[in-house]
Amino acid sequence: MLDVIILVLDSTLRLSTPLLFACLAGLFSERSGIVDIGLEGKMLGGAFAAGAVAYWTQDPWLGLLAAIFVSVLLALIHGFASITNRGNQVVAGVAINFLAAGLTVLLGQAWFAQGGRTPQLDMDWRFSPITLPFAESIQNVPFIGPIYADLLSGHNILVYAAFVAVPLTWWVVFRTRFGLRLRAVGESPQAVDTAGISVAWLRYRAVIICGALCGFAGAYLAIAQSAGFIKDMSAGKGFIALAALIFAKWKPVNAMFACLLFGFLDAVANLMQGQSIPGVGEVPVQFFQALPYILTVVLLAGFIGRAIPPKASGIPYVKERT
Amino acid sequence: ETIKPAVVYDFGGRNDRSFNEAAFNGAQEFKERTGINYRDFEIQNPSQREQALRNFARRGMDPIITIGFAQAAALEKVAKEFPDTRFAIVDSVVDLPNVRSIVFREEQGSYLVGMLAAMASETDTISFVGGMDIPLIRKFSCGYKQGAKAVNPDIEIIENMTGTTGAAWTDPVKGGELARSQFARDSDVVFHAAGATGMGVLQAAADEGKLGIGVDSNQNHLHPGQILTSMVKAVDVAVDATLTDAQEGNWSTGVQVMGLAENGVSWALDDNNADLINDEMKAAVEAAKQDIVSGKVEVHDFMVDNTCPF
Amino acid sequence: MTISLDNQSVREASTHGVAAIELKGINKSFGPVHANKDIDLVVGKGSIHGIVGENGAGKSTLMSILYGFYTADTGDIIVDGKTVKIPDSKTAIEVGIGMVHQHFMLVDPFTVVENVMLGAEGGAMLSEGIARVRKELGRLADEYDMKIDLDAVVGELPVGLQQRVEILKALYRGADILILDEPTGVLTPAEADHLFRILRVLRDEGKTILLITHKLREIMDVTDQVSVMRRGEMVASRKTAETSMSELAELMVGRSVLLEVNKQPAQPKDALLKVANLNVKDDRGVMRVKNVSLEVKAGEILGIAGVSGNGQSELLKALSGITRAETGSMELVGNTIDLTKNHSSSDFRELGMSHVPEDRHRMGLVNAFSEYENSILGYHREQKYSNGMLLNVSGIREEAKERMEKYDIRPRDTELKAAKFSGGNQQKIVLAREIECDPDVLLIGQPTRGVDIGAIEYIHKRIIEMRDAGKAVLLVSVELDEIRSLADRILVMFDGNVVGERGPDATEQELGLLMAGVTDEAAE
Amino acid sequence: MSKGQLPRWVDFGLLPAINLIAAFLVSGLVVILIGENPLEAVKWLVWGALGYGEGVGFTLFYATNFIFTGLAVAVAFHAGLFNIGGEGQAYVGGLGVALACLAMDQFVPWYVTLPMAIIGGAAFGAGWAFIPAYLQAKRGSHIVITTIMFNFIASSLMVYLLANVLRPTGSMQPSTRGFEEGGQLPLLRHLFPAFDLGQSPVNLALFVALIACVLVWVLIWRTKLGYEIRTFGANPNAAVYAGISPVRITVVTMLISGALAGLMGINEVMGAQARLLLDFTAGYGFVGIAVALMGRGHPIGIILASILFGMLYQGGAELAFEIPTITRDMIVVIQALVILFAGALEHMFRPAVVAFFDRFAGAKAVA
Ligand SMILES: Nc1ncnc2c1ncn2[C@@H]1O[C@H](COP(=O)(O)OP(=O)(O)OP(=O)(O)O)[C@@H](O)[C@H]1O
Ligand SMILES: Nc1ncnc2c1ncn2[C@@H]1O[C@H](COP(=O)(O)OP(=O)(O)OP(=O)(O)O)[C@@H](O)[C@H]1O
Ligand SMILES: [Mg+2]
Ligand SMILES: [Mg+2]
Repeated sequence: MLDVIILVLDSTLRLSTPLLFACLAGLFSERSGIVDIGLEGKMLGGAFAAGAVAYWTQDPWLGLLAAIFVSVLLALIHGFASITNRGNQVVAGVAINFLAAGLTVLLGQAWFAQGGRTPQLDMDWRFSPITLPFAESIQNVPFIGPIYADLLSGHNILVYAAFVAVPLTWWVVFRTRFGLRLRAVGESPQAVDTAGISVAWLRYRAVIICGALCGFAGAYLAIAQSAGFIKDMSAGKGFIALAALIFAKWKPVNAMFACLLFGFLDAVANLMQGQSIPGVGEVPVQFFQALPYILTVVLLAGFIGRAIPPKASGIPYVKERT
Repeated sequence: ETIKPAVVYDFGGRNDRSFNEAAFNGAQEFKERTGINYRDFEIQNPSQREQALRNFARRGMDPIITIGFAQAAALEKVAKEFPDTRFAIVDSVVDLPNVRSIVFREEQGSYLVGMLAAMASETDTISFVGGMDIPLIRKFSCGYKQGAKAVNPDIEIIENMTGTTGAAWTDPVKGGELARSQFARDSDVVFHAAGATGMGVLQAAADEGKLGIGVDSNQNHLHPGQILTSMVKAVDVAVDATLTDAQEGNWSTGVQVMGLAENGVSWALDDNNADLINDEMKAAVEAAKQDIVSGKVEVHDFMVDNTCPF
Repeated sequence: MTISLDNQSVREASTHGVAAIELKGINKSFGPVHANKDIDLVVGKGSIHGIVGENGAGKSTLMSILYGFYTADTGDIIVDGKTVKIPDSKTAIEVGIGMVHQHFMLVDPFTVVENVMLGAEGGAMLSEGIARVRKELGRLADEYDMKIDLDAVVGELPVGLQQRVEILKALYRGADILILDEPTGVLTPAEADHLFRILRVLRDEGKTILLITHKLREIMDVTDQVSVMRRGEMVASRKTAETSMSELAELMVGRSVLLEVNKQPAQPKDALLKVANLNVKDDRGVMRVKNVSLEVKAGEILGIAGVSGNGQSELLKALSGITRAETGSMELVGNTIDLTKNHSSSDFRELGMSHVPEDRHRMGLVNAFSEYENSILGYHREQKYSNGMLLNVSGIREEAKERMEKYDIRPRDTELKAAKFSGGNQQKIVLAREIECDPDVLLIGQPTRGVDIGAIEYIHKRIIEMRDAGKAVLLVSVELDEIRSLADRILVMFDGNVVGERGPDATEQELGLLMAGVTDEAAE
Repeated sequence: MSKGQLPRWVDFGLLPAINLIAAFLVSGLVVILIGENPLEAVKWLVWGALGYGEGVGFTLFYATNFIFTGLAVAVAFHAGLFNIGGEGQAYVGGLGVALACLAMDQFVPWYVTLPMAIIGGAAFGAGWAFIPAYLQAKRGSHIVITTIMFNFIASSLMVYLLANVLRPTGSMQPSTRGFEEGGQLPLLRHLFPAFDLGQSPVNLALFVALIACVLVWVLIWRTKLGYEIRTFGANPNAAVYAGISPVRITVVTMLISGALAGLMGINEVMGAQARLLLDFTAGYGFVGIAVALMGRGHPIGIILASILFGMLYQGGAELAFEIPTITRDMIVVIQALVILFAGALEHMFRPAVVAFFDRFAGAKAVA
């Protein structure tokens, strides 16, 4: 039984990681008042850059940097549209998603001629699993051993980074000057403005952080979890991350639990698929595939209550209305 | 004779790591060999199927090959409008005098790799990752199971499908995750029929020191020594042959069934996996192949009755 | 009389003391609206300088320019003798200007400390600044008698305290020049008095204060100098000691204004509204109205006085069907209604009740809608506005146009968005709608909050007319003057209870004590 | 005309045109990058979309889809609800249309089937929107999440039904059987042979869509319900003050929104494909978000935005067809740039244009 649990939880960690990066990314953006349905596109753009650069340089770290760079670039487009030009943030997000979907394949095809894929990466051009200290020696200790060695140990560095990013985000948002201003600007940009702080620059910084974190998510997909970029490989994770963010009521620690929950539901669904349930018998696989989404809706209806977004989110900041 | 061939791919597109890509390779091969250029088109939504076929037909392209079962309805319409144009469809049957229908016996090839998987497995547990739960994929999985059970009736076979949206074919992360969850449940050989999602399946197998089985084209080279074999579905050969037939005046219509006998499906053996296949395995598979070709062994086709008894 | 810039007094102000602020030729347009036209203004150092003017005269705009929130199209700002450019609020803060905006610039979910430190954190880590803020706030609170719970969430504080936070924010930043835009609009007389005491202390310490208000009495009480704006222009500047309320009123409006309400004694008839045993909780589950029973007769105005936040808002919401009560029933024009059930406010409207809500922006109007669409809000289901399922748009426009004439709503444009009307005119739109439906019972909350004196005069007249037409009027207001001049009977609410009833001749002191919770029994 | 104001023709004509030109200029750069002639590309794009009858037909055909999904998003938006679930609602709506067609096509002519198909599509689409709407209204579950979830759930449901229940035995394809005559909408090329619409699938559903536009306009701006919807969307407090029930408005609006999305099935399922296909929605539901926002929630705007996107889809296909190096991904990039420049960056050129007009107007006044 323990090994089944560990198996599911292990899978949960891996599945939650990209969601968590993207979710925290969204947190920075939306806390600053910029609604972001472009997480998907930024992630995808980052994944492509990671795949391409990791292949060229044979170095995952440079791949990660490239992912961050590209993702931040997309974030800046989003920012330029919604901060500087006061455009519709949702439309900008939709545009980013389309742009990333199209450009990654277009450039991928032009550079590698593999149908938008990047060439397959060798083991050591990727982020590979890390064995935590003593994992082997305590492997056989009952209970603790498997949990440490099989569940906690043996992930790649980005998985750990994602979970380190949670307290870090919490600290930045709730314990630093930047965080205070970030929270303020999402609630009341006028208050920030009249306090002598530039609303635009603050929001740009939030959007840039959002891009950087999406870069991590993308790099994880392409050069940690997989061995290269594949067209559309973000496969809707940006939207799930967005859902997780709302679920988490825009709070970092909640975000972690929300992402873990989504990852867990997914992992369980993977495990349950094709197994017959006692008393019910064989259940169509589609049911299990839909299960995480159904459970999300049930949880949302039952336990979460109203999620109230930062008050100014989605509204471009204008002082003088004409 | 110079011909003006055209190819219409389905949703997955020219480079889907699956049958569309195989078709592309076939056309490419033909082009390199004969120097005859071809045109192609990747559809983006259902309405473009008809449109693309018609556009090619109008421009006098001939023959026109369409890839994928989903094109059948569109082809049926357009082929009637252009009775003098030669058409071919891969993976479905369109019963018209100017259409060649090419269907593959995926279950036969899958049967063979299923046998190999069962023989290679040390845990007596093997697995399958499909893209979407549609009849075509069931066809693969059913043959695979039958083959495995033929070797070891008690073998455990885990079966997973990736998703229900188009992303099911392009989600290597999910594919890898499904494979890992299968490995954790003791599977040590995994066969995928999931397009680009399968990249993640094979990667996971390589990462975890298990064996993967490729599909459609020979994927053994992707992780040398870690891919047991590939169930090759010779769409490329079929496309090349169809074009060649048209060029050389050997065009024929009707249904072309591409099974083991016709080398339409096969299992791949090359330098990359030579060490994984011992003589005993090789002998067993070759024997089974003969039995299937001769009709001594009947491989169940899921499509016949929509069930898989295994 | 001539209404032009009174150069004499300007020169006087600048020669008598040093000028803390000098504005020269300020112009500002918002699209087609020329909000400030060639404004000149001199504010003496260490003085309290009042600015008055009608709604939309451009007062807030001018102050926002001084504070760097808007930038002027042309013109110079001279602070302490030096010409400065104030492109943003940061610069304004740096040159020592602080501002309490008409609509507070606070972050609702933040605590008092967080709000005060925003923009003046004193280091990249919050922990560094927090202690300093607490200490400094403690000192300021003591010095100016401005106690406040530093860890309270600002959005949950009553407006009076929210304003205190705004003032503390400015003082914490070391403002020498403090701008207050309609600070007393939301305060009770006692709170306002307290504020003025603080302002005097600040002045005596040498700080300069700019005060915008619609209440001329406050101008007379507290300012040293007063400037008058009208339609974007600065029309006069006077020493307070040398002017009078009526002169100021005339300067503002451009005609003479009646500052007293003229009315005959009431002729009350049968009760049209009876409320028994009402208890109401707010959204957070706190009991805000406790055992209130009251009745309003036809032909009388019942005034509810009280410091804001003592249950008046919840009372109005429960009576108008917006929220459900815990206990209580109501008899409305002979119909008994159980207020503990869910009701729709339109049900009550059908029975003859209409309601001018306290907060026109949040409730009474849809800012994004045009004037004519706002003119049927709540009445849109009525027969006369519809053709079957459809709205009778031309009929509605027609009627809206008539009402604009009748109520002198400016500009006369039924297509203009509600947001584009000035506060007084917005209030008239709501009043016109709620009066013209010819109700039997009229609930009115804060009818003249933030409204200029010209409009107040008009609004008061209409309310009296309603009474004289035999309607029952329930008036809730935090303005004691208003209550005393309009109401025929006055109930005072404190902490959800009705703590006393008085006639219209009750003195301000008497009512003030009741409003502070000193009840008749306690006083004995 | 006063300072800072623009004449209507500039606001609604010149500015959008400048935005589009900017989008195409940037697209042109991408075209140059991949070594093709951008003018050539524009030529094929425009010709493909508008240059000949069949192209126009296809453009209108796609526009029909976008009108339905755009209206769906817009109606919800007027009530302040962000319905991201158009894709799922359209998918399930297609099921409703298909069931009506399957049940009736062998027995009655199309015009008898059509009303039932409309009811079926609308009812199923509305049904799929109902649970998110109800949960939002009663439990405060965020409608953005629930509608996203329902998109995924819809695709699971539809794969199951198409692969296991509705698929005729022996067919490889996860789809229903093809409909008979009685389940097929007449194509416009048959109805109006005078117009050369080539072989395009544009069909009677176009008129259903246009009627829907008129009805939506009447609903939103001329009915009491529409007044309540807009009030609730613009100021929920004022809505309660006016006696408008938030629960009722939320549910009713989402039902209408879902029904409109569901009607997309009339065009795709009953009109073009004459069968229910896997993934027939092909992302039209998501594009509907951009269409609705770019059309500013107004039916006229939505029609124009739909035609623009229809042109991009059809012209793009033609472009990809004619210039093989320009793949469908290039088309996606062009779409992205159009959404970016014409949608998100719509205000970018405004200040410059305003300045130009101010100076121009000023100069004239002096002269
Ligand atoms: N942000 C803005 N955008 C556009 N126009 C504005 C804006 N703020 C003010 N205006 C215009 O400028 C004029 C002056 O407004 P302002 O707020 O200065 O008036 P005010 O004197 O403060 O009025 P009140 O007494 O109602 O507060 C108004 O008539 C209004 O039309
Ligand atoms: N968005 C806007 N566009 C145009 N004019 C505006 C806008 N917002 C406010 N105004 C104008 O600014 C002036 C002042 O408005 P302000 O926001 O100070 O509220 P107000 O009218 O004083 O009402 P109150 O103080 O009761 O809230 C008004 O004349 C109003 O017409
Ligand atoms: Mg003001
Ligand atoms: Mg005001």
